[in-house]
Amino acid sequence: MAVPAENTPAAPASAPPAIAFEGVTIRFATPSGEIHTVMSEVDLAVEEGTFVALVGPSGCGKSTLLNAAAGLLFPPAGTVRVFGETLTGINPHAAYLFQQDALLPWRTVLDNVCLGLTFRKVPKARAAAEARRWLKRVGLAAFEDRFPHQLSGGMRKRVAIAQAWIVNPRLLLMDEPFGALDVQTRQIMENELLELWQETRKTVLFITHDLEEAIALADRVVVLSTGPARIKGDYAIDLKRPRDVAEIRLDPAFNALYKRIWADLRDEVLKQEEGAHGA
Amino acid sequence: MAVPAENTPAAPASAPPAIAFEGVTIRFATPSGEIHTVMSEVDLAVEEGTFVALVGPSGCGKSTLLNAAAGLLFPPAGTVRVFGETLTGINPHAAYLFQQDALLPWRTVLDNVCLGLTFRKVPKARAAAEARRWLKRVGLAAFEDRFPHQLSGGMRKRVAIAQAWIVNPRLLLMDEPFGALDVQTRQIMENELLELWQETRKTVLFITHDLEEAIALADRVVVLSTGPARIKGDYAIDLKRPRDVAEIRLDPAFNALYKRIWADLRDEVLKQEEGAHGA
Amino acid sequence: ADMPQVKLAIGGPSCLCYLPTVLAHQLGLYKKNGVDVEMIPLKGGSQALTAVLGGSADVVSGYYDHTVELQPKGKILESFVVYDRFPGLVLAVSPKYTDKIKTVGDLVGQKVGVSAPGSSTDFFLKYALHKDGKDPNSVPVVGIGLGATAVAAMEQGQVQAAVMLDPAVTLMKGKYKDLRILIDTRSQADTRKVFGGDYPGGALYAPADWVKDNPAAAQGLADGMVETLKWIHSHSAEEIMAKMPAEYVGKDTALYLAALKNTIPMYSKNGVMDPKGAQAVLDVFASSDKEVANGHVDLSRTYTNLYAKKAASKLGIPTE
Amino acid sequence: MARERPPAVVATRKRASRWLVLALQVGFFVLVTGTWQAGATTGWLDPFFFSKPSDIAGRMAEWILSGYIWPHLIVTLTEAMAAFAIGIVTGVLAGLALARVELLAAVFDPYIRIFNALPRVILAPILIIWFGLGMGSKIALGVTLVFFVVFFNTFQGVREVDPVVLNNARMLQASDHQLMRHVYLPSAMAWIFSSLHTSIGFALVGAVVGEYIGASQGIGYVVSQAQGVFDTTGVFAGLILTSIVVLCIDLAIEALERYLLRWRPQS
Amino acid sequence: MARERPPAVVATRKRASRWLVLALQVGFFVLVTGTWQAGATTGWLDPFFFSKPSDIAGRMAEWILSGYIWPHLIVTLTEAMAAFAIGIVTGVLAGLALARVELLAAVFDPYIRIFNALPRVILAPILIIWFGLGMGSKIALGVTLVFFVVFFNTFQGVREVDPVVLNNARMLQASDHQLMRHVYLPSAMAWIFSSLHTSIGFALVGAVVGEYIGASQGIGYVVSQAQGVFDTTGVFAGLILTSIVVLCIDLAIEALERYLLRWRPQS
Ligand SMILES: Nc1ncnc2c1ncn2[C@@H]1O[C@H](COP(=O)(O)OP(=O)(O)OP(=O)(O)O)[C@@H](O)[C@H]1O
Ligand SMILES: Nc1ncnc2c1ncn2[C@@H]1O[C@H](COP(=O)(O)OP(=O)(O)OP(=O)(O)O)[C@@H](O)[C@H]1O
Ligand SMILES: [Mg+2]
Ligand SMILES: [Mg+2]
Repeated sequence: MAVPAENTPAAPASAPPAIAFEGVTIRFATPSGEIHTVMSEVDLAVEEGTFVALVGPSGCGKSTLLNAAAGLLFPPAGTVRVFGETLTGINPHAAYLFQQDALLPWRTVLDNVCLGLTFRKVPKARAAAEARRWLKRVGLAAFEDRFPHQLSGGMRKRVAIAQAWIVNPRLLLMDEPFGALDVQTRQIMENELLELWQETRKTVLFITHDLEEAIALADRVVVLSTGPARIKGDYAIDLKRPRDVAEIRLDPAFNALYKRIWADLRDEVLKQEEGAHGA
Repeated sequence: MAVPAENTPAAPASAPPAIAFEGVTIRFATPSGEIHTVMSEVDLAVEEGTFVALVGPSGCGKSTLLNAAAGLLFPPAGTVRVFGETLTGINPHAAYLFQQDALLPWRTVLDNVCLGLTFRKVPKARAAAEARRWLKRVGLAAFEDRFPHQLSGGMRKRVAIAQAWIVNPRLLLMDEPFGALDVQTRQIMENELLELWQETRKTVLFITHDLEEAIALADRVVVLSTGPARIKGDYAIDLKRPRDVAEIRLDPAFNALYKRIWADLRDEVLKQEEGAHGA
Repeated sequence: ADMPQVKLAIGGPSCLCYLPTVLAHQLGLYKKNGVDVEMIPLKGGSQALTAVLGGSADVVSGYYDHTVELQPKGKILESFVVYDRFPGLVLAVSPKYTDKIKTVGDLVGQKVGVSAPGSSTDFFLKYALHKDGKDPNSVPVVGIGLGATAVAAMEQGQVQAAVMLDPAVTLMKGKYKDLRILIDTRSQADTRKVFGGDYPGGALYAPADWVKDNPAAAQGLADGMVETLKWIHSHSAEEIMAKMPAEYVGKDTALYLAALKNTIPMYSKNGVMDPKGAQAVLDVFASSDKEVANGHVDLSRTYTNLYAKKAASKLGIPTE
Repeated sequence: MARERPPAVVATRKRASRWLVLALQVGFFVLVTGTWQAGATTGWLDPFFFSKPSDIAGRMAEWILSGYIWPHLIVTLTEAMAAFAIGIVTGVLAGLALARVELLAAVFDPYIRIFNALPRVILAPILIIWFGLGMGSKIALGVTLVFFVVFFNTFQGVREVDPVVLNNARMLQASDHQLMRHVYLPSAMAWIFSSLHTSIGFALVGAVVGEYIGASQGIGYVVSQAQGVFDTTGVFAGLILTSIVVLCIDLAIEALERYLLRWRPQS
Repeated sequence: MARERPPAVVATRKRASRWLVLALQVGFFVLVTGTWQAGATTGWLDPFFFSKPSDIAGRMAEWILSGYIWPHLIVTLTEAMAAFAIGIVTGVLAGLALARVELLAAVFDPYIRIFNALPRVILAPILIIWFGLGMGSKIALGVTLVFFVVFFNTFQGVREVDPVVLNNARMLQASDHQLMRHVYLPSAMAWIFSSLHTSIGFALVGAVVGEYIGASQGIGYVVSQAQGVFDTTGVFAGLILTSIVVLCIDLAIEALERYLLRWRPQS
C-alpha cells in the first residue's frame, strides 16, 4: 500500500485497549424539555486488533456509542479512552463510516475517495492512483468522474467504504456499512474487510442489523439492550480464521452461536417493542 | 380505518395492469458529456393486487424504475401506464417509500406521519388520531414530538413507513424499506405489510437486496440485469397465503425457489463486478 | 377659518440665505397676513422645485434663477417676492493654496469645488470666469456639497478653490484668518462688480398658474415676507437668532451669529425684483447653458412685482 | 472538567461563557470609544468632523430626557417597519413565484437585475413625486431596498430544497399551494431569515435617507438639520440612536428565527 | 409528444423554449417602453419628470457614439468592481471567521448589526472626508454596502453545512484550514452567490451615489449634473446605461456560479 501504515502488530495483553468506554452516560434534551437518557454508565473495552460487532434493536444507541468513540459526542458523564488516552476531541486514530450519506456532494467520486489522503497532504498523483485502486476494489472504477447525486444508494455506500478504508486507520468504526448492498456485492465487501483487517490487524467496531454478518465477521459480538442502553451480552466468536463469509455460515459452531445470541437479542427487541407500544 | 379506501377488490383478468412499463428507456448525461443508458426498452406489467419484488445488483436501475413508476422521471422513450392511463405527471395512485431519508426535517414525527392526510384535507384531529395509531404500529408512539434529526436511522425509516402507509394508496412503491431495521423489528414490519396488503389487496412494487425477504413477501420476483437494465428473470412465488415471514422460510418450496433465483442473480452480480473491475 | 393653505417647500432650510422664509413663519407673519403655511424642508433647492412641479407642494422658497432656467423646458414659474438681493455666493481659495491663487484668472487649470455640477454655484463660477475673459470650461469643477464635505475638501486642499455659502464661509474664515476670498457676493460692492447690479437670490416662486389662481395666497405670502424683511432690518442679529428654531441655529451659536451678521445686508429691504438683476441671471445662464441662450426666455414671465410692491406700499417701504 | 456539562455537547466547540462575551464586548466598546475620545481630545481627530463620544452620549441623553427625539424616532420607525413588512411580503412572494414558475423567472430575470442595479437614492425625487412628501415616499424607498435582498434569497432558498423531500411531498399528493406552504417555505426559511438581518438595516436606511432628502420630521430630518449647521455631534447622535433601535428589532427577529427554526440540529 | 426529449427530464417542469422567453422579454420591454412613450407623448406622464424612451435612447446613442460617456463609465465601473471585490473578500472572510469561532461571533454580533443599520449614504460625507474626493471614498461606500450582504449570507451558509458531511471530513482528519476550504466554503457557495446577485447592484449604487455627492467624474457625476440642470433624459440615460452594464457583469457571475455549482442536481 502506498500509504504509510499507522498500525502496529497485535499489542501485548498489557497494552491499553484500543478503545475503552468507562461509565459513559449520554443524554439528549427532548423537545418537551425532558432529558432522555440514551445510555447510562456503559463500560466496554476493545483490545487492539480485535473485531467487535455491535448488535441491538433499532434506536437503542449503537450509533450514539460509535459517535462517542469517534469523539463527535462529548458524554456528560464517563470517559472514552483511545489507546489509553482520554478522548477530548476528534479521535485521531479512527476512520468512521457513517450510517447516513456523508460524501461531499461537491466532489467527484474520485476526489471523495482521495479526501483523507488530500487532508494528509499526500501528493495529488499518488493519492489519485491509490483512490483508483480502491474504486476498483469496490467495483466503481467506471464512475470516478460522477458526483454523488448521480450514483445509486448502494454505489454511494461503496464510495464511502473506499473513502474510509483508504486512510488505513488503526481503528475502524463502521455503522451498518453493508446494509444497502445486494447480497453478492455485500459478500465481496465483507471478504475485502476481513482481508484488510487480517493483513493489518486493525481494531474494528462494527454495527450491523444482521446477526449472521456479525458472527461471520467478528471476534466478539456485543448485544446492546434498549433504553437506556446497557451491555446485555458479550459473546466471544471462536470460529477459525481466516474465514470466508459464505463458507463460515455452514460451520455448525456458527449455528450454535447464532441461536444463543439470537435468543438474547430477541428478548431485547420484544421488550422494546412492548415499551413503545405501551407508551 | 378512518381514511376512505381507494382500493377495489382484485380486478378481473381483463382489467388493465396496475402499472405497465412499455419499452421504457432511461438515460442520464454523465459529467464527461456521454449518455449513460441506465435502462433500455424495459417491458413489465404488474397486475392489480399483486405483490412484486424487484431484485438486482447495486446500481442496476431499480430505484430508477420506481421513480419512473412514481412519475418523478419522465422517460425519453417508452411509456408508463397506470391502471391503463399514460403517466404524464406524478402518479396519483401511488405512495412512495424512498430509499433516502425523505422526512420533512421541520415537522415533528407526528406531523410527518399526518402529512398525506393534511394534504388530503382530513381534519386535524382525525389525522392526528390516525397518525398515532400508525406510530404505535411502527413502535414509535413515544416519539411523536421529536424532529427527524433526533431519531436514529432505523426510527426515521419507520416514520417514513407510517407516512407512506397511512394514505392507504392503491399502489405502494417501496425502495428497500426494511434494510435499516434490526431483524426482529424487520419481521414485525414485514408481517404488518403483508397484513395490510392482504386486507386491502393493494398493488405493491418492492425493492430489496434480501432475496429471502423478496420470496417471503412477494407473489412474483423480478430479477433485473445490470447496465443497461433488462428483465433477466421473472419468477412466480406460489407459496401459500396468508404467510408468516418467519415460518415461510422453513417451507421446502421456499428453499427451491431461493436456489433458482439466486443462481440467476449471482450471474448478474458477477457480470457487473467483472465489468466494473475491468473498466 | 377658510384661510388659504399653502405648502411651502424650502431647499436646505439651514442655509442662511433662506432665513427670512423661516423667520416669517416663526414670527407668525404669514398667518397674520391671511395664509396658513406648512413648511416642508428639503435637501436642496432643486428637490424643492421638483416637489412643487410634481404637485406635492405649492410654493418654492429657493433661488430665483431656476425660473429662468426652466422656462425653455416649458415650465413657467413666476417669482412674486424676492428676499435676497445678493446671491451670497463666495469664491474662496483653499488655505493650502493661498499663496498660489491670487485672482480669478489664476484658477485656470485648477480644480474648483462647487456644491454640485449644474447647480447655481457652478453657473456662478462659469460666469465669473466668463466675466474675467477666461474660458469657463478651462476650469474642471468638482462636486463637494455645501456642508462639512466642502469644508474638508478646502482644508485638505482637494480643491484649489470653491464656491461656498454661509455658514461655511464664516466658519472657514473663523478657522483661517487669512482665508483668501476672490469674490464675495454677500456684499453689494462685489455683487455690483460681477453682475452690474443687484442679483436676486432667494425668492418665493410658484407655477404661474398657481399665482394666477391664488392671488390672495400670493399676496398674503408677499405681505408676510416683506413685513419680515422690515422686521429683520429693524432688529439686531441676536434678536433674529433668538426667534429661529433651535435646530436651525445648531449648537455653535457664536458661529451662527457671526454668519448671520455677514448675511444680513444680503436680505432685500422691500421684496421687489430689480429688473437688471433678472437680466443678469439670464446673462449668467446664457454664458454656459445653450438651451437658455437659444431659448428666447421671456424674463417678464419669470417674475412679477405686483404683490411685493403692494405689500411694501402697505408698510410704507419705498420701492425705488 | 466533568462537573457541570449540558445534556450532550459536541466535543470541539465549547460554548463561550456569557460573562466572557459581555466582558469582551464592553472591552471592545471601551477600546473604540476610548481611542476616539482620546483622538478627539488630543486633536488627532478633528472634533469638527468626528465629534467626541462624550459629547455624543451627552446629546443622546439630552434628546431622550427632553423627549425631543421620540416623535422623530417613532416616525422613522413607522416608516422603516412599513417598508420592511411590505418588502418582505413582496420579496418572498416574488421569490416563491419566480422560483416555481420557470417561465416567469426566465422572462423577468434581466429586468429584476436591472432594477436591482439602479441607484434608488438618486430616484428619490421621483418617488417623492409619486408618493408625496409624507411617509409614502420614505416607505417606497425602503421597499425598493428591502425587496431585492429578500427576493434573491427567497428565490435561491426555494431552489435549494432537498429534491428527495420535495418528491416525497409531491408523492403524498401535495397541491402546488401545499408544496409552497409545507415544503418550499420552511425549506427557504433559513435563507429568508438571513436576508432579514441584512434588510432590516436597509429598511431603516430607506426611511432615514428619504427623510434626509425631504421631510419635516424623523431621524433623517434631525440629522439633515444637524449636518446643515455643522453639528457633527447631532449627526452621530441621530445615527447611533437609530442603530441601537434597529439592533433591538434585529434581536427580536432572531428570537423569532430561533423559534421557527427550532427543528434544526443545534451545531 | 415523445419526439425529441432531453436525456432525462423530471416530469412536471417543462423547460420553456428559448424563443418563447425571448419573445416574452421583448414583448414586456415593448409594452413598458411603449406605454411610457405614449404616456409621455400624450402628456399623461410629464416628460419633464419622466422624459421619453425615445429621447433616452437617443441620448444614450449620442453619448456612446461621441465617446463622451466612456471615461465616466470606466471610472464608475472601476470603483464598483473594486468595492465589489473588497466587499466580497472581507465579507466572506468575516463570515467564515465569525461562523467558525463562536466567541468572535458572540462578541462582534451586536456591532455588526449596528453598523448594518447605519444609513451609510448619510455617512458618505464622512467617507469623503476620510478618503478624499477621488475613487477611495466611492469604493469605501460601496464596500460598506456589499460587505453586509455578503457577510450575513456567508455566515448563515457556513452554519447550514450538513453536519454529517462535516463530521465525515473531520473524521478524515481535515485541519481547520482544510475544513474551511473543502467543506465550509463549497457548502456556503450557493449562499455566497445568492448574495453576489444582490450586492453587485449595491456596489454600483455605492459608486454612483458617492459620485453624486462629490466627484469630478463618473456616472454619478454625469447624473448629478443632468439633475442639476433638470435634464431628466440625461438622468435616466445615465442610470439605465449603468444598469445594463451591471446586468452584463451579473450574467458573468451567473456563468461562474453555474460552473462552480455544477455538482448539484439540476432541478
Ligand atoms: N439529537 C438527538 N436528540 C434527541 N435524541 C436523540 C438525538 N440523537 C439520537 N437520539 C436518540 O438516541 C437514541 C439512540 O439513537 P442511535 O442513533 O444511537 O440509535 P441506533 O442504535 O443507531 O439505531 P438504528 O439502528 O436505528 O440506527 C434514539 O432513541 C434517538 O431517538
Ligand atoms: N442523476 C443521475 N445522473 C447520472 N446517472 C445517474 C443518475 N441517477 C442515477 N444514475 C445512474 O443510474 C444507475 C441506476 O441507479 P439506481 O439508483 O436506479 O440504482 P439501484 O438499482 O437503485 O441501486 P441501489 O441498489 O444501489 O440503490 C446507476 O448506475 C447510477 O449511476
Ligand atoms: Mg444507527
Ligand atoms: Mg436504489
